[in-house]
Amino acid sequence: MVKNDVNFKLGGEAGQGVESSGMGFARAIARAGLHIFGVQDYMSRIRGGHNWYQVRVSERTLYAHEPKIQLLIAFDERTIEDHLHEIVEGGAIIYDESFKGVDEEAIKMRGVIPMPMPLIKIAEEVGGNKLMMNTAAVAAACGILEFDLSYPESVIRDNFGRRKGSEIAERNIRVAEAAFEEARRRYAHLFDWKLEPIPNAPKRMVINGNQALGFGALAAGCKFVASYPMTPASSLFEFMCAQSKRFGIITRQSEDEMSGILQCIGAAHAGVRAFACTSGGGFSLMAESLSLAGSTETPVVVVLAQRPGPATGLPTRTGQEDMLFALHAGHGEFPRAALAPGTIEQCFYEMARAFNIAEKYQMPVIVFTDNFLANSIRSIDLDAFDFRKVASEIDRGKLILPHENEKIEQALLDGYRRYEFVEDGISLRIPPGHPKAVYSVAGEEHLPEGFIDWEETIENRNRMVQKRMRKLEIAAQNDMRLPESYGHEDAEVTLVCWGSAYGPVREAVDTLNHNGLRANMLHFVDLHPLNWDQVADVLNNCRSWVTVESNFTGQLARWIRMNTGLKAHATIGKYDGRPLNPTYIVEHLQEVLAKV
Amino acid sequence: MVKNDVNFKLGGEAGQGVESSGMGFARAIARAGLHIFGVQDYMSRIRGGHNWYQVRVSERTLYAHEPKIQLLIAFDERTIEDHLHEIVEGGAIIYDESFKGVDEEAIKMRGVIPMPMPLIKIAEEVGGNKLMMNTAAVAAACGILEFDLSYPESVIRDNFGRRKGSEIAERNIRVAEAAFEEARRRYAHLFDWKLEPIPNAPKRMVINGNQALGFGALAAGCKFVASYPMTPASSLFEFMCAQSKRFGIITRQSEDEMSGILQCIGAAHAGVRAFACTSGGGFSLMAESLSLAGSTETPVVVVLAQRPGPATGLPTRTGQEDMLFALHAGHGEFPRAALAPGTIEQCFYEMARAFNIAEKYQMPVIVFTDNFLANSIRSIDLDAFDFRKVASEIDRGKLILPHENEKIEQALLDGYRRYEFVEDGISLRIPPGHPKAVYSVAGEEHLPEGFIDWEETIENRNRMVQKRMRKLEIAAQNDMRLPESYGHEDAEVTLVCWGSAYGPVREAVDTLNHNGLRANMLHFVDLHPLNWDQVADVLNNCRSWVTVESNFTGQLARWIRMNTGLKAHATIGKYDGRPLNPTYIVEHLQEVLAKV
Amino acid sequence: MATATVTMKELQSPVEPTWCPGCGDYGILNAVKRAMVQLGLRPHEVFFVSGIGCGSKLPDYIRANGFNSLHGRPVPIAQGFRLAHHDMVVIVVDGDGDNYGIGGNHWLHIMRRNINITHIVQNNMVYGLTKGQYAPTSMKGYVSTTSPEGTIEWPVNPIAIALAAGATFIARGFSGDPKHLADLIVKGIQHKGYALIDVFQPCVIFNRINTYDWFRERIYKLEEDPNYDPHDKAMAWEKAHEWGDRIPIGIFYINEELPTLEEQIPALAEKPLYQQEIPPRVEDLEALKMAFV
Amino acid sequence: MATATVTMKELQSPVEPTWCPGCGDYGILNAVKRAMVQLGLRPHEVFFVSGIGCGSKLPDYIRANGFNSLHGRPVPIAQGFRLAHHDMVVIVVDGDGDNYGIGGNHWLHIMRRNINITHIVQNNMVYGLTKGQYAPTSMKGYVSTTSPEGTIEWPVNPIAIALAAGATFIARGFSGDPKHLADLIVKGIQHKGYALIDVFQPCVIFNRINTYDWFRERIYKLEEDPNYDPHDKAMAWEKAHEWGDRIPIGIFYINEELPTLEEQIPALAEKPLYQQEIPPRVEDLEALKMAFV
Ligand SMILES: Cc1ncc(C[n+]2csc(CCOP(=O)(O)OP(=O)(O)O)c2C)c(N)n1
Ligand SMILES: Cc1ncc(C[n+]2csc(CCOP(=O)(O)OP(=O)(O)O)c2C)c(N)n1
Ligand code: SF4
Ligand code: SF4
Ligand SMILES: [Mg+2]
Ligand SMILES: [Mg+2]
Repeated sequence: MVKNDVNFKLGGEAGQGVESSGMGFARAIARAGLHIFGVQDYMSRIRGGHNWYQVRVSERTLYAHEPKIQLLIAFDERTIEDHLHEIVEGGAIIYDESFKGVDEEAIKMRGVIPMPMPLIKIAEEVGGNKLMMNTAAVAAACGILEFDLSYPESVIRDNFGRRKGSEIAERNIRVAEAAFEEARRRYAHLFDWKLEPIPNAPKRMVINGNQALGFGALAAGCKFVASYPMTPASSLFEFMCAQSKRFGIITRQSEDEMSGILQCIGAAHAGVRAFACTSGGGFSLMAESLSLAGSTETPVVVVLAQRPGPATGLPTRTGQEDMLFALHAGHGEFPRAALAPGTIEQCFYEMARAFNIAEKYQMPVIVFTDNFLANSIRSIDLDAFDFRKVASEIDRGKLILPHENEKIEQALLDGYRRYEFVEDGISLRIPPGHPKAVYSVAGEEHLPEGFIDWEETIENRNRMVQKRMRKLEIAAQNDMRLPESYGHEDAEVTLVCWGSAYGPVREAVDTLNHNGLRANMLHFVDLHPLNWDQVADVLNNCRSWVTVESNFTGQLARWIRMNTGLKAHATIGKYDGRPLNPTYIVEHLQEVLAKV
Repeated sequence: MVKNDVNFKLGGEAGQGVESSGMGFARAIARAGLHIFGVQDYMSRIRGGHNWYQVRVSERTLYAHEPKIQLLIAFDERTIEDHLHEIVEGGAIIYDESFKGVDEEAIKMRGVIPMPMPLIKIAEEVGGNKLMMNTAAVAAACGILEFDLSYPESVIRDNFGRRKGSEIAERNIRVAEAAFEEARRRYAHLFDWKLEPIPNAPKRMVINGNQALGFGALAAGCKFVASYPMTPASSLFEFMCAQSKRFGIITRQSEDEMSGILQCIGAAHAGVRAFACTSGGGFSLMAESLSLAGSTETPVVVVLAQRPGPATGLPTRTGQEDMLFALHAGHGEFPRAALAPGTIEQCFYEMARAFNIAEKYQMPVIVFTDNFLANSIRSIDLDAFDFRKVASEIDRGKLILPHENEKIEQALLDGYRRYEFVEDGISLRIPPGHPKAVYSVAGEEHLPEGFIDWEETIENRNRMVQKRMRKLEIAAQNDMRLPESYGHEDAEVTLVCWGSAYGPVREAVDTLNHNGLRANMLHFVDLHPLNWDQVADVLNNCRSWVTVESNFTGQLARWIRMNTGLKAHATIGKYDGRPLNPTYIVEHLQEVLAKV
Repeated sequence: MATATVTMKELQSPVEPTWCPGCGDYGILNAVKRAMVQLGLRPHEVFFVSGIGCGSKLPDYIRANGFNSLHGRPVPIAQGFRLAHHDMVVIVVDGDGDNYGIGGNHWLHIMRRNINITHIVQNNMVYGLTKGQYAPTSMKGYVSTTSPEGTIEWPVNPIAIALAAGATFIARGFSGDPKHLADLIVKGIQHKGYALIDVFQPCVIFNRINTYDWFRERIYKLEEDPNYDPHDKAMAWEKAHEWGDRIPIGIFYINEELPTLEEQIPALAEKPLYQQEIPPRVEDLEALKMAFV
Repeated sequence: MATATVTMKELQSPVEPTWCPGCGDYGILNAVKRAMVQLGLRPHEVFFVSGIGCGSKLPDYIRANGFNSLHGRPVPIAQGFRLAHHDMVVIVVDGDGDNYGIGGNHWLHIMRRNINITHIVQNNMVYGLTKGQYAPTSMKGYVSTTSPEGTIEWPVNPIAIALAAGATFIARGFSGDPKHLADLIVKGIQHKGYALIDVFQPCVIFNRINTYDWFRERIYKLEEDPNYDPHDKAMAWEKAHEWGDRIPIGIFYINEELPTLEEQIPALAEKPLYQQEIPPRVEDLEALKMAFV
């Protein structure tokens, strides 16, 4: 018997509740004190097609999913066809016994146990509604896993209790109980994997990357969000919309992405922390405005939730294809920072930090995420999001708000110049509104006063460019962080990655070390600006380093080379829209190492 | 006496005709068989302020302007103040004798000869119009240069004869004659520099970079242009508009830059050669559509006429700040090519070549220019634009137009698949319209047939990405050109540059060699894709190489490093909006070499 | 325009629609096909350009030329294509998000150009493909994931804006009545100039307000009113604002008197641009060169 | 709104306008200042947002807060700013190219939001700063460098579109009559909601057709017609189309009955957003966390 270590997948058509069932199940398991990692896969359609949701369970913290599963829960026949090959020997498939095309022999030939169940029948007879089939399926899974049904039941109550009245909740629970009993009776003895609650485990959230970004923004005091819906950024925007009333935040659905970032620039100019979120296509439309934020030194945060391109590409899938674009986006030269959190925890802290960097250096900050990180869920200890810490670290830089009269009186001896030339390039920022700080700013090259430099002098231009760009040096020195290591201290091979690759690479490193190859990971959260000499030192100390990223051209490898001249010993890419996973990385590492 | 080697500058307010006078004068000198190089400098305003126009004259081909001048023609007093320090000893200033604030003593102290003239008086009395003062000024310059007035007269006749009737032309000519005589009488004997026609010199055009790009587009069979005005691209668009009737070209002023490139994508999809032109801000807005062109493999050409940013920056000035942005612009990964012509001749040929590359590889092509190259004029031999050559080189790649029935019948055995997987990644292209080639294309990841891949399979995705990206390899192998050298074969120092830096760097190389430092230039026209191993070989063979570009961050240096790992020994940048010039380069080279 | 005999079957695409069962987009697809049959338009004679959204997948679901472009950007592509190939029937199909939201500026400007394009907007008053955010046409107070307290913006009135912007053919259809809709599309294609056909298209998944029933209870046909004259702009303006218990569909406005954009471009007089020889004659280029001497 | 005593002199910027002598933008600047004086608005109480163009340099030429932004993009910046600081008077000043050309979509959508912003469009019917290309408002047939044979597009009708898009205050002024224009601006600022003031602004350099004289010969004031009721949308629609020998200026339309966007946002009830404390209370965040357990 294998306890508390299982990987299962739910599959079905869009609209069958694959995702909600999977997430509910995952949450139930987390409530039992176990760790989960959940990942979704869905098509760009609202009904039909094929979606799946995969949940991995363990007693330790999980960072990634794995291709091999022990249990498949099939809401339709196609799910069996598509995923049978992923099931390990001794694994099982739960499906409705009315499915006609299921080839039980073929399943058995692979050493997998078919577990037909009267799911629809139970749903209809006990629940009075065929749609409760997915509740039945999840409960049946609990049955064979011998997992205490009270956890799923509590989730059902929370989900339905609030929304549709407890009557539906109770009917679902009756369905669950019936299916649970039936499945346990029929199949539990055949199935090797079991789930058992951890007594006195701490409470944990089950949360995805976008929600964590949202928490970070809330905790950092963001008060304004304007965005245009775009997968996989929409759910972050929707999170903020859902919290807007409670937290007194203005959320505006804009007419397009330009308007989204421009409204944020307006709000930020007024002294409010603001962000816009979008995916690559919408980010393309923001390039011009990003340049404006750079020129006017407006602290605005943009979350770039990547998905595979070009153009509309694979809109519901994942990729890390926009790094080099975003790092150079916008015409002309101006400072910006770019952060790429890799875990849920980092999403929370880095999002908050993005506002600090933006305001300290008065420049736009890009926060990268992608569909994988945005939508994958993990169980996280409650204290992993430390709101007090974030609050205590809020740093608005050289900002005085217009109603802070005393501060202004103290600061202004001489009249106010928005873009005063100062050593570190960062001028005092007083948003409009105070009689002593009346000024006009311009996206044209401007004077320290903010006016367009109508004389267009060489000297002013040179100093303004230098002033703006100097902020990058200061930020690199004072605020930006080097990539972090994980794994063996004396590694033979270092896997270098950024953003969402963290989880799969971290687990790959564990596997490699476990298999006897001394490996570690070097993970970039901060991409720009950086102290590249120090990065080069780190890389030069690696015996051999291989980049791992979800793209074709090896963008991190290129970025590192541009800044250090160093070339990765090999690169591993994945550009099929599916997330990286540890097994893929380990396999491809063997391949590329064989070639080096 | 110095014959046929002079550098002069006209200066005055916007609206005083500084540019038109300067260009007219330059053209007159070119008609006398001399070579000219003319460069403008103007502010972002329509009247007032201070503009200047500088013309350099020589018997040999010129590639740049120089900061030192021999003759200043001042349309206002400010011109004298601003530019006195640029005049060499023995040089002169022509200005109206009514100017009150001119400090003749100060001028003389610098060894410069003040040459007040009754320009306004002559304009009023002889021409009947004060505005003819600029004609008088140019003619006065001819007087002291002892330059045959018949050349300027012929230009005046051509300019006014067509537009405003010959009466005005004749009055201008009378003004010119009077001023000429007076200036010659008063000052010719004091002034050392003279201009003398070259007998039997070939006829030459006087043309700027944007006009040359326009000629290239015309010669290559471009039939559709859609753009939104933006300095310094507008004059290219306006050139095409002016030729639209004569050459049967459709030119559309679009509602914004997105519409510009998208209309071109539509036209290109129909099988027509099309381009859009813009500057950095407008290019930013095109990023998303560029990605669409990449995805749908639509051959569209975009001219990116750079100016200093960020945001509106210095909109009437020059810079090379958008290279890395443009090379990465657009979300997702897709193939594109980028060319950066450096001379008027290259503008012509590379623009034509851009269409060939776009159609051969069915991908977007970016042609870089900038305000300096766009607006600088040179005298060019007529046969330097070889239309027959361009015509013979037109290569539309694997294109069959829908009315080419026979070709289609021959090509299509099997039904048509727009994105057929083929070895070189380049599929047969039949624009819509033929009954045998009915298909739909998509910016979503698509099947070879063109349909959205509704199954979103891994295999199709991987093959499509590979197909698209393979085109870059093939292009790099077959069509893209390595940077070209100029100068000493066994150089101690190599100046590495791109685009418009060609002229100033070339002349700097001449100067350096003349001064005894063995130098040469390596000039990139093709920036992407390239055979970087070969580029690395070239650079590795350089003793020491220094990049020279009009930006702050050293974009070419960064691009080279990203692709080869090689680091420039030093970088020379200029980011004040003013064009590079040979003297600046030579001076800064000494500085940086001292540091290396 | 061609007058071949075309059958519904010939217009069948090998691709199965991915729309939800019951989606209003099926009715639009059906109407578009009917219109092609009625007009005898063969697959290769028509070019569909769409944006991104549920309905924008339509070009894949009909046998004809198509271009699934970007969200909000089909209009300029269609314009460029049409000018390059003006004997093709060009039809834009896009969503209310595409055209009244992100792509509003292209729409505003194409209308005053009177280019001969037929424009079918799938107006489900919601963002379908991105899972239910409110659209520019969503009614005030509409609750969605991005308007949890209900929208506080007044909806776009496509008919009124089209009138103000100079569209020369303005109609509204209902995907629940594909026959009537097909008729509007036929007239739109026949119209010389820009034709807007805004289509009420129930989204059965996300829009629980503006359902088939909601529309059926309210809509009536303008052509049933004998006094209604679609040539009368003032009347059209009035009808454009009718919203509530009664909502008109049909042709709001026609103006047949204005020339199209294409007709005003001399380069197109002889033959379509794509058929014209390139490059130009060397003599013409040489002559131009002389202007620079 | 404040009612301090403000003088023209206090509004004097240290920056000299770079406009051409005689440019209509001077009249607009003058009118804006007069309006501020009339309303007793002090420099720090007003925020001007402009685009890019000749007229868009105005914020530099008046002592007040300003933001010269991007061509066509002042509107969303103004919206974001206004929502963050809604006790500031926010005025957008931009060109016809900015607002009716490239920025048309922002305009279309801000109108239906009825945000309390005053929007002055410098309508010189040409692109000034880029040296004379035709504008969206250029009259049909207008010859320019990009329309050497004359434009073949019908001009945008800002008044009609504003009406159709839901603007609640729509006026047109003439920069040659700064007193009248100032009055319109005063009313626009006083109006609770979005106020469009389209201003005929002669460009003495590039627009040789629509000159001061051209306008003077044609314009008349709506307020001089005792029968004209700016609350009547149908009348406004009719007047919006009057163009030719007689062209109306003045207030076309007012609707005082609709709430503003700001009024509908609960977060703004107490004090402006920028004054609100950050971060939120830890207890609230902790409570939200529990929803994820
Ligand atoms: C630039 C850009 N922004 C956002 C998106 C995401 N997106 C795809 S479809 C869509 C809206 C769909 O609504 P609509 O146009 O009304 O079409 P429907 O799905 O309702 O038919 C959005 C916002 C995108 N693809 N591109
Ligand atoms: C994105 C972008 N496109 C184009 C331009 C170039 N541009 C600057 S001002 C302008 C038009 C000016 O016309 P208008 O808005 O009418 O203002 P005016 O100068 O007439 O006052 C243009 C096209 C730009 N700055 N940014
Ligand atoms: S989500 Fe709505 S619009 Fe989209 S396919 Fe389903 S029913 Fe149709
Ligand atoms: S060009 Fe026209 S709009 Fe611009 S400043 Fe001069 S007169 Fe005014
Ligand atoms: Mg919709
Ligand atoms: Mg204008």
